[in-house]
Amino acid sequence: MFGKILIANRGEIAMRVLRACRNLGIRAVAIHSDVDATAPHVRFADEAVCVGPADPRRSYLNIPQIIAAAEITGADAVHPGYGFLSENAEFAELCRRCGLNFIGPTPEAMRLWGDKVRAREAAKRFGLPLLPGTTVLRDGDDAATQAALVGYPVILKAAGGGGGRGMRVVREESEIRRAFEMATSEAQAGFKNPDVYLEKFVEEPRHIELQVLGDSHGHIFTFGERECSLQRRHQKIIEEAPSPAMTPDKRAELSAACTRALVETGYTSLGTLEFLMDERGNLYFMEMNTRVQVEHPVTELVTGIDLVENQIRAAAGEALTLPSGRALGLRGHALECRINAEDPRTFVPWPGLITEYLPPGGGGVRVDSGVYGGFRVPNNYDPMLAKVITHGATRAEAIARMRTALDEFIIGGIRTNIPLHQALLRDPDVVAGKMSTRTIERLRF
Amino acid sequence: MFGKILIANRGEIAMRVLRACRNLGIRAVAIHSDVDATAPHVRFADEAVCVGPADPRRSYLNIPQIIAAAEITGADAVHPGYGFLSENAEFAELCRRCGLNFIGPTPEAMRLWGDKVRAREAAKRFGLPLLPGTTVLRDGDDAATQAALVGYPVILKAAGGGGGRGMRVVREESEIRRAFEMATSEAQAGFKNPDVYLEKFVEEPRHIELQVLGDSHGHIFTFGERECSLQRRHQKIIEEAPSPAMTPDKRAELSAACTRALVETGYTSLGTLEFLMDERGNLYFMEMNTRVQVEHPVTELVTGIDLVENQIRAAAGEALTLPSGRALGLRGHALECRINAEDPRTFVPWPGLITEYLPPGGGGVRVDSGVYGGFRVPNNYDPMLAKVITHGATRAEAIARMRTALDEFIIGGIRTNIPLHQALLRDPDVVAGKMSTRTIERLRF
Amino acid sequence: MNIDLKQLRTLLRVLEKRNITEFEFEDEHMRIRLARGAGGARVVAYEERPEVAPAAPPPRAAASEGDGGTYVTSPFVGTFYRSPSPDAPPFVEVGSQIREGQALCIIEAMKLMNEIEADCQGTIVEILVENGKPVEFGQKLFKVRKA
Amino acid sequence: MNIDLKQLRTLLRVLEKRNITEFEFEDEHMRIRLARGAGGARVVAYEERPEVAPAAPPPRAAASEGDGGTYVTSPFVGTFYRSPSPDAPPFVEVGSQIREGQALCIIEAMKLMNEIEADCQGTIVEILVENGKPVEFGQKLFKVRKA
Repeated sequence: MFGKILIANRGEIAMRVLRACRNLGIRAVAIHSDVDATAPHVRFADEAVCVGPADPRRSYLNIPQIIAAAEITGADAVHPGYGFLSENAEFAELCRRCGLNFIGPTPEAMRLWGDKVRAREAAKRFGLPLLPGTTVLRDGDDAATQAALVGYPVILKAAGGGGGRGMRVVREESEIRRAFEMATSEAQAGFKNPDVYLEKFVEEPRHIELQVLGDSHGHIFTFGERECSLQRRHQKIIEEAPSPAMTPDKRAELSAACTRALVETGYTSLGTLEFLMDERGNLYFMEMNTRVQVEHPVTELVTGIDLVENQIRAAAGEALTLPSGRALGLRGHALECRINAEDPRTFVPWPGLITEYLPPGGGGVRVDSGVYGGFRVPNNYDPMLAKVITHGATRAEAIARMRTALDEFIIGGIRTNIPLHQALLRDPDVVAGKMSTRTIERLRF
Repeated sequence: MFGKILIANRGEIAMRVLRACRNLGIRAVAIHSDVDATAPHVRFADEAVCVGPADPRRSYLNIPQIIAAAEITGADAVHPGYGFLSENAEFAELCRRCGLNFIGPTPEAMRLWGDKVRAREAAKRFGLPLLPGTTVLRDGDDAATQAALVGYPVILKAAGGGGGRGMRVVREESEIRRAFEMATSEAQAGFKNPDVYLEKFVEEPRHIELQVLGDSHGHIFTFGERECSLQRRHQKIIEEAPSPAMTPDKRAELSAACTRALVETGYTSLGTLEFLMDERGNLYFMEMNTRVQVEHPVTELVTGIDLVENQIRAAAGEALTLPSGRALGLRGHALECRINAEDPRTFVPWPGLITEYLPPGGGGVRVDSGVYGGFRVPNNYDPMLAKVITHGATRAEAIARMRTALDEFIIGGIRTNIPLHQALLRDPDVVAGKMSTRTIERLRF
Repeated sequence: MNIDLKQLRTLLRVLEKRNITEFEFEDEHMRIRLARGAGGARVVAYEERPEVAPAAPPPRAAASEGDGGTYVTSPFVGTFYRSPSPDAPPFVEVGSQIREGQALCIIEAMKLMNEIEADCQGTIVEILVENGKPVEFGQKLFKVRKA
Repeated sequence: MNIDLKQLRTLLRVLEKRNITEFEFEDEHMRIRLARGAGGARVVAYEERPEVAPAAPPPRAAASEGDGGTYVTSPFVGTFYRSPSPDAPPFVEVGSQIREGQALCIIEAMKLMNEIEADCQGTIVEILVENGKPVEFGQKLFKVRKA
């Protein structure tokens, strides 16, 4: 097992990894930018190193500084969290060259699954269901021909990107060439890669994802699905496990298919396969994230398995023995609300001084937070302050506990999206488990 | 189900009951003394009524004011929490006469189990194991005769009391008459009842207790045991479930015996049967508490059952369907640390202004708290500020998580017993699960 | 369950005059212990004896000073009534002259009507609670200008 | 990956003189956007272009002012060395006169030895880090009296 881990992140995920280190008896090094000198992960770590100024490109993304921080503190492994360098294969490679264990998959696996087109090809080869779609489009004419074959509506997507940039829905042939040009230039501007492909567009999809974990001994474990359909501007807001739209049989089938694909490609860490579910309940593979996910706690609560500790164990070369697939015995239902520093209606970020802070407590309530009262939320980073995760014997109980927890949560001095969550948990469709990725845009409160 | 519950308590247990009300969709009325006007339970309740000044005899124990508060707010039930009026049969009786549902057992059951001598007799009648002992002693000579039969060492106890007052250990015959006189006068002074009895004294006992719940339809459920051996001055400090000293067979046997006794006496609410375990693992019934216990969350975590919500359901006349005894399927291990405002070595209470407050978070950590940053802890009440409860797949994992949580817990401005907890969780005997009620007095840190 | 404030005040005055720093008293109804320091008298312990049927004297409302006036506050949680019965006229109106011991209102609690008496002489300046409304312990009922 | 502070300062002075309130600039290396209001200049966005192999000029230590002195701070995380090699004499001692561009120390990071140059002229007043000790970004290395 590692003796000391450098956590190359900030906020709640740095705290999350820190807790895993503590529980495993591993010392933890925090890195931080100068505006984060008083951040919680700095306060609680065994050691902390300032790696640069507020601009994340010069601190949390500053590879040489981060590797130097690992060197001067004698860390033998690096945990990248999510975001920042977590899906950067060059960073993983450089860690390896510098004798540091990167807690994640191999750089090769990161490259394979990080390229959407290659990932789709791999998924197809290993029998995962795919939306009707194409590889990289040559030009506008090619786009028009292929779209006609797939059938409108279609969606154009950047091969190198994610998060909504470079995406364009096209509903009829007259729009396709112009849309192709625009998607290409957005892809170039956003990801330095003009490649664009297209897929069948589903109007009211659900977002379903499967949590997996591999080790270096050829084991692949699956821990059931999460539903993350409640999104605003392609960012997840509320996640849950299990999905109200899944059945044990469908789950077993999906788990078996994903296990096959990952055994074949030799996956050795934590990962998430994202699927889109259409109105008839068909699942289509979208992409795979090769890192810990923001919403991993809902899976931890219904499985009782600590995903981050096991991710660290796998990276240290341990052979894991965990229940998987049908043997899991999912227990109850879990819900996660992401608490962001932003206006609940306009989503405008709202950094600033937190004047009062009191997280909710009690039974079935977990809070993963990256702030405290008296902390000034910098305007340089993601606006997520904390996650509230509730667990109950049933979905109704998890919802009731979440409502109670949100009502209790005191965050003074800045605006947060708690009112949005409260409105969502009163919405009849959400309460009935009938969500799609378009639910939030229609919500009025 | 009730429409509105008045919570006749303060601190973390008032918050606990409040959360249960929220989750069940019941409105909650807080009562408070004037120094508690800004206490958390007042902030979070739907309504709050000031019932008197700081002195608890004139506020939280002031029966006419509390019943009047229920009347003016239209509450249809009263939850007494623990302490204060929770074991006051007269209060339960008066609630009934005023048309208020008292959330607890019948006054008759409270009287039976509240009198230690009657409770011992009932336990004997229904086959619960008892320490060799006596009924009320007539005089010093009677005490000497009976002690000789039981065998020294023996312990003298007050029939009407608890909490260590009126208790006296006697190791040889020459001390017995004088000890009897002193125990009698302590009992008179402390509980207005001079009755004293004696029992065999166990030098290094463990404290084991069984959680039970009855409803008004004749059902009795048992939810496994808790071990509460880590005590300072007869007050529990750390509790856990299950006990490292129990086995599934012993648990099943104990559960069956207690179920029989409670079915016979017609018990209809939440209760705890406390046992002493001697060095050879024999269990002896000590007393029964007819209310929710401070340490109930450890049972909630390993059973997944919300005890307070079910206590409320039972009081509302619902027929409960819950797993019980062998059918429970206990999951993992849970630990609770009581965080008190007191010097960790001398146990001197340390009320005052909390200047900073940040409870721990993350997976497997539950915090039930009655304070917040900026709250002034009054010197009139129990020094318990909060409880940290951790859950893990194993006892070792629950301990690791508790250590991490305690290291994270920030309470500024006053002294707390967190250092005592940290020392206990490093103690080799505690880590090995070898505790007795005398472990803390021998601890040096 | 009401401490007799008047008696307590008298007691404090006596102790002050005699420069007594500690005082204990106990009878079948109560136990009281007082300590006086630089900051004046301080009640250290006050314990009422439980009584099965307290034959309490009619409660006197405690007067509290604040924002330039004297207030009569509620010694009970209950429902506030301005008159002894629905058809009867109110005990007092704004401008009424009051004397010590005079009934000012009724607080109903547990089906009992508790007459609240004035503990000083003066004039009613303002009535702060509407007839029939619930009141909590310590809530201001009347603003009074002391005579 | 280092913003040229000197260039930025010059830029800000120019904008101030001309009373420019907004400024955008983009080339193959960087993008910068500035807005100036009542409170002076504020960098709104600053985005460096990723480069595969940045041909960075030798780093200049940033000088920061504070408690009456000027400090040379570390632009890197790494290990601080006072001399170019174990047997060589230190670059500077307390009392040394320094000129702009002169090497003051080495910060070793990722097996690379980075010479840190002075960005002003003056005298070394104090050396704040021991030879061979780790330093973090922004840590004070030398106290300097500017000439």
